Amino acid sequence: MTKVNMKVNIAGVELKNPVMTASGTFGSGREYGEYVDLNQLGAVVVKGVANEPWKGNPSPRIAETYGGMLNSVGLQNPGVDEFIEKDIPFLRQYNTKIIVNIAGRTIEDYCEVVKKLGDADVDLLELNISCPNVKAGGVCFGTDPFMVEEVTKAVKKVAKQPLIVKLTPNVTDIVPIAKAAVAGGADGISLINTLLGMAIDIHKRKPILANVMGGFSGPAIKPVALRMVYQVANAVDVPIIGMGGIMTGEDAVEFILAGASGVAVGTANFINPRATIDVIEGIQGYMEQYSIKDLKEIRGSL
Amino acid sequence: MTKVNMKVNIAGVELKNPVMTASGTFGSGREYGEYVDLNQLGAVVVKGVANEPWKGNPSPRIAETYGGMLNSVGLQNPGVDEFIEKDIPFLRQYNTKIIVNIAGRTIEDYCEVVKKLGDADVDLLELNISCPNVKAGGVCFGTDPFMVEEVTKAVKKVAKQPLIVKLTPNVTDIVPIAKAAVAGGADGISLINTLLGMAIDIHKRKPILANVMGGFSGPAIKPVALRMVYQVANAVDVPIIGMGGIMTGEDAVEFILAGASGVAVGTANFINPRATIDVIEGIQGYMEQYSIKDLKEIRGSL
Amino acid sequence: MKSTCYARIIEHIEIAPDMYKMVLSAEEIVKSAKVGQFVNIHCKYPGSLLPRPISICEIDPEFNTLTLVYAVLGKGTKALSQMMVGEEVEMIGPLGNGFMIPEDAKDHIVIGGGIGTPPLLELVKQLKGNIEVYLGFRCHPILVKTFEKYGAKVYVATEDGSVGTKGNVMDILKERKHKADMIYSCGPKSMLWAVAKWAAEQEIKAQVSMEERMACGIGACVGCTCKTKKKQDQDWQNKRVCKDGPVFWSDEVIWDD
Amino acid sequence: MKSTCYARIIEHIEIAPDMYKMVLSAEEIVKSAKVGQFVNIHCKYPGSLLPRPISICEIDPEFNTLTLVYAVLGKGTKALSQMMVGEEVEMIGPLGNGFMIPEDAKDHIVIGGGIGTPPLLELVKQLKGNIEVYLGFRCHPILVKTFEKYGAKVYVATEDGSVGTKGNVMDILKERKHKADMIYSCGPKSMLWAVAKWAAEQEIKAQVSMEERMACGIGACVGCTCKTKKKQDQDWQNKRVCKDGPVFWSDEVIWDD
Ligand SMILES: Cc1cc2nc3c(=O)[nH]c(=O)nc-3n(C[C@H](O)[C@H](O)[C@H](O)COP(=O)(O)OP(=O)(O)OC[C@H]3O[C@@H](n4cnc5c(N)ncnc54)[C@H](O)[C@@H]3O)c2cc1C
Ligand SMILES: Cc1cc2nc3c(=O)[nH]c(=O)nc-3n(C[C@H](O)[C@H](O)[C@H](O)COP(=O)(O)OP(=O)(O)OC[C@H]3O[C@@H](n4cnc5c(N)ncnc54)[C@H](O)[C@@H]3O)c2cc1C
Ligand SMILES: Cc1cc2nc3c(=O)[nH]c(=O)nc-3n(C[C@H](O)[C@H](O)[C@H](O)COP(=O)(O)O)c2cc1C
Ligand SMILES: Cc1cc2nc3c(=O)[nH]c(=O)nc-3n(C[C@H](O)[C@H](O)[C@H](O)COP(=O)(O)O)c2cc1C
Ligand code: FES
Ligand code: FES
Repeated sequence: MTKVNMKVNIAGVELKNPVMTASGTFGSGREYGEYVDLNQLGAVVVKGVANEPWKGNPSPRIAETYGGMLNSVGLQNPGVDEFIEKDIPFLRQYNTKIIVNIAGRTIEDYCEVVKKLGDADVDLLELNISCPNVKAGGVCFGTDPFMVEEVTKAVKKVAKQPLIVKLTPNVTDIVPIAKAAVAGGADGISLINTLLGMAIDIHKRKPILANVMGGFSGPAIKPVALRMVYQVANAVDVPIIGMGGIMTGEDAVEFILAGASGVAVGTANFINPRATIDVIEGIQGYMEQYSIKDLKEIRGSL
Repeated sequence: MTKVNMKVNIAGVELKNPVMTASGTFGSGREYGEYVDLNQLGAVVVKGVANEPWKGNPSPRIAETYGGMLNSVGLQNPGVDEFIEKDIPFLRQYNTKIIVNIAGRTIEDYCEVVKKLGDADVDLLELNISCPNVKAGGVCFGTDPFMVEEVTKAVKKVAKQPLIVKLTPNVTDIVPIAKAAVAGGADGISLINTLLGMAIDIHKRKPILANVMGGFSGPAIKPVALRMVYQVANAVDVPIIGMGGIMTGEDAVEFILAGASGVAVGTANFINPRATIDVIEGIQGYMEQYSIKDLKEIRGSL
Repeated sequence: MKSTCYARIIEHIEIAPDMYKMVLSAEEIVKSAKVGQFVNIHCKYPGSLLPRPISICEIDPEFNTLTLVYAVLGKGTKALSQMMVGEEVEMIGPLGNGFMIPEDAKDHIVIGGGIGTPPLLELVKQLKGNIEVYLGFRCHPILVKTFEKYGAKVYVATEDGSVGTKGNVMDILKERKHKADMIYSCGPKSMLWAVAKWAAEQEIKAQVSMEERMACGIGACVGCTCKTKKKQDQDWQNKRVCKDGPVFWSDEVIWDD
Repeated sequence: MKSTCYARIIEHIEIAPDMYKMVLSAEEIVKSAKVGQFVNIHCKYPGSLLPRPISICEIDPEFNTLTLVYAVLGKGTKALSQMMVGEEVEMIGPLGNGFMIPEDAKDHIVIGGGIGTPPLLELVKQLKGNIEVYLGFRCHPILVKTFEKYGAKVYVATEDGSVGTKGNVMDILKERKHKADMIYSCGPKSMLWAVAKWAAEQEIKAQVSMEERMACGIGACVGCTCKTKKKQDQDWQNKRVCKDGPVFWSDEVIWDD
């Protein structure tokens, strides 16, 4: 068997392999830790944390669609203080990197969380800009290049860890958005967050989600994710974390070929609790099959 | 059995039922006519016709994805003259409405096709504005409200039949786009056209489509389609034709509940040549089950 | 380390219209299953993705079998109902907290509504002392004989009056004015709320098994929440039905929502 | 009116590594099937949607059976290979134009490459006169004996030289300098191109069966095009492999693209 090197470098942080968890689908690792050895993961990306605890949206929050799912969790989280106190010590027991996903409703919110994380033992920050900007009438931060650059710049100024900006796919053209994040100082880009979707219960004649619309994820969305990763990889020079519908090692390799340095597994965890490990082993198998010694050889090589 | 009335009125044209074919997935009905009785369809929406014959994109043009597919046909068509000569007489043998989908690269292109159709025996026009505007650097007409209003206005001025404008879902916010079409004079809106997607062959390390990216359709995209139909139905007053991933009568009912007057079946035809008929029968069964006498009772009733 | 279980179907029958009993050979799950827990089970149909939560109806440690009883509601349970004896079902479990059986409780009231009935069967098997079971159904009662076999007194109500008292489970329950040490209940939310109110009046502690649409089933996605009171103050919090539940104290749940 | 056919599998065996023969009971299709046509067959795996085109290898009107021979390449053919005798396969067909057999042709050259070989079997069964079959494979030849059984002289080349001549099918073909009335061929595009060039040199009319990724399979989506010359002028057009083909005249196809 060929010895393959799965190490990747994301914004100066070395991961033992490119596979991480997609924010919000893996909690802070505690629950899935019963099904997978967290030591094997490239990184754990924790669920979005905000400055204060958020209660999230009413139930039902989940709907299944053809090859995908909708969620309207609404970023329920216990707040950054509890996160620092309980989740970081838990995760630090493992030999994996910690990436903290950050939620906010204003630029100040985001900065507050990032400041509190300044002294915390975390490796990377992932800024979730798919949140509505309450000061701009609830328009999503991530849909406007000016807002993207502004929030990135503000957060970057106070960030002690390298900053990844996570993009929403609900835009006409992803390229100017990605460029704006880089212009604002992003050390990396992750994409895609969920598409905006809806499902209807025809018997009750009501939307399935209490919140009417929700975030659409899972294998169904992979073609959109892959297209955007490809477009962004050809437009910016920072490392990219690709996600959206990754279920297998083959799916992950598609993202790497499209230009991603890292990949994240989200919805697949719900279907197969060992999905992350299966993806790692799948990538390794592919590398062995084609005698690829380092993922650099194939990254963005279409 | 309750007697149900499936008739719907789209921009002044009465269809015997709300089910039509999605443009480009049914040719001009000739091929599927061997599998389904075209007399049963609410309308046949023919594949996009342009002013001149278009050769389309290189092969491969088709890729399968999880619950969906990509196509990069590139609007190959024999041009409006051949269409008028061969396809209209063929379709007029059947008791169904004819909706002509119109492709163009410039506003003049679109107008030219519409003028040629002025004396032709067709019931409705469907303007496909997901085409790149070559005079605006190849930006898709349908992604900018100003261009949408401009092209709709110009075409409406020369159109002799009622005009439906078909929207692309690859936009940040569908509502201003739909409003622009209505402001330009659209008598109806149809949506969604395909999402932009990509798939990669990891063994050949090349995009599957020769054209790299392509139009993403099929059941996978239904949550996005349904969300957009719901958003547009709540924002404009013209009738809506909903499509995107409709496979069954239940799917179609979701679109009607979201606010659609008509529904179109696309990719499903490729999977089940009788999909249109199954959808008609499924809607009828639902109406009977819940004693719905007219679809008006439930349209947009969430 | 926990893992996905592939359980072979050894029995599968329709016990009432659109109501099925499935017996599975599932040693791994049987070993650790507790009463009131559930499994998250993959039902395969075109486009299917998420597993479906189904309560454990009976646990047989002697034969390492697990019994599930489920109603056909939508695509998932429809697909499940079409599986054959000998086929394998993919699932994870046991999941959730299960019912709490106090050591010293001797007088139990068990209340089930419709497809909320099955998880109460294993419960009754494990309870000691006096057990009264109140069951409500639309028209076709299920499992009544089995409850009796396990030593419970069973009272049945059906909405159409075809079996037992005509009415709902609260009608037969209220008639009895029975004081007890603990109430255990499972069924539609409206029924559980009525049980909660009645239990409060009677000053009996009550456990309610809640339902919610789920994704992960293990507490990671926060998709399946139930509004609950916070002990310390007037505030409330969203608890996870799959991990913090499905069984909650009736006075902990915020019902009017 | 045409319709989807549910054909029962009556035989299913691996005839070479990752190469399967499937015999189906499919009366409807057998009734109208012509040599060189194909069926569009649903292979079911998670997320699957589009059917896969597979050529008809043999038609048996006596027993109403259809034989397909296919290679496992990806998810679809993998799933197909796991189907069991007795199960039903969903498909539409027969589709496409098929090979044209001229009434007066008496001397035939049949050229197959790899998994392009199967459709040529039914062809050879139906040809009359002198038939020479040239087959090229990477390593494991298939169907050779059956071709011989139907009265053809068979010449085999393998790339690794394990059977027959070491090399490709063009190597054995060129050696023979054989003049004939018609060439029929099916295989990888590169091979068909070489056949086209050789046929032009030899001034023999050649038919080539092309492949392309398909969606509808019946000519409606224009997804499966092949660049062809227009007779009247220097211009070209995209023809549909599923409807206008899969069999084209070798001098009609634009190869260098
Ligand atoms: C902890 C728990 C234990 C359960 N135990 C049992 C059991 O023992 N037997 C049994 O028959 N059912 C049980 N259920 C309900 C069961 O999970 C749903 O009936 C099932 O998921 C429906 O799936 P479907 O694909 O058939 O229906 P879908 O097509 O998904 O939906 C059909 C209908 O079921 C409802 N539904 C969908 N998912 C859920 C859900 N997770 N909870 C409640 N309603 C839902 C929808 O609102 C819809 O009206 C339990 C649910 C939970 C949360
Ligand atoms: C008219 C026609 C007749 C055919 N007859 C046979 C036959 O008799 N036996 C046989 O084994 N195969 C035949 N094929 C090829 C067969 O359709 C493909 O091998 C099959 O679709 C691959 O499906 P998959 O899901 O296993 O692979 P995928 O996962 O879809 O792809 C695996 C590989 O196969 C290639 N591929 C996918 N679809 C096609 C396609 N439609 N045509 C060519 N290559 C494709 C891809 O490029 C990829 O490299 C025929 C194809 C056509 C167009
Ligand atoms: C239940 C759920 C919760 C999520 N929560 C977050 C979140 O807190 N922050 C975030 O940036 N993305 C969140 N996401 C988006 C995922 O991280 C990911 O971008 C998306 O689901 C696409 O990947 P997938 O298809 O593999 O799930 C969430 C997704 C799901 C399904
Ligand atoms: C092969 C193919 C060709 C298409 N061609 C056209 C077209 O010519 N004009 C157009 O407006 N839409 C075209 N579409 C888009 C469909 O009409 C429809 O909007 C889209 O596929 C979503 O519906 P579906 O998921 O049911 O297929 C095409 C779609 C496919 C799959
Ligand atoms: S289903 Fe994921 S937390 Fe309960
Ligand atoms: S596959 Fe649709 S035209 Fe050939």
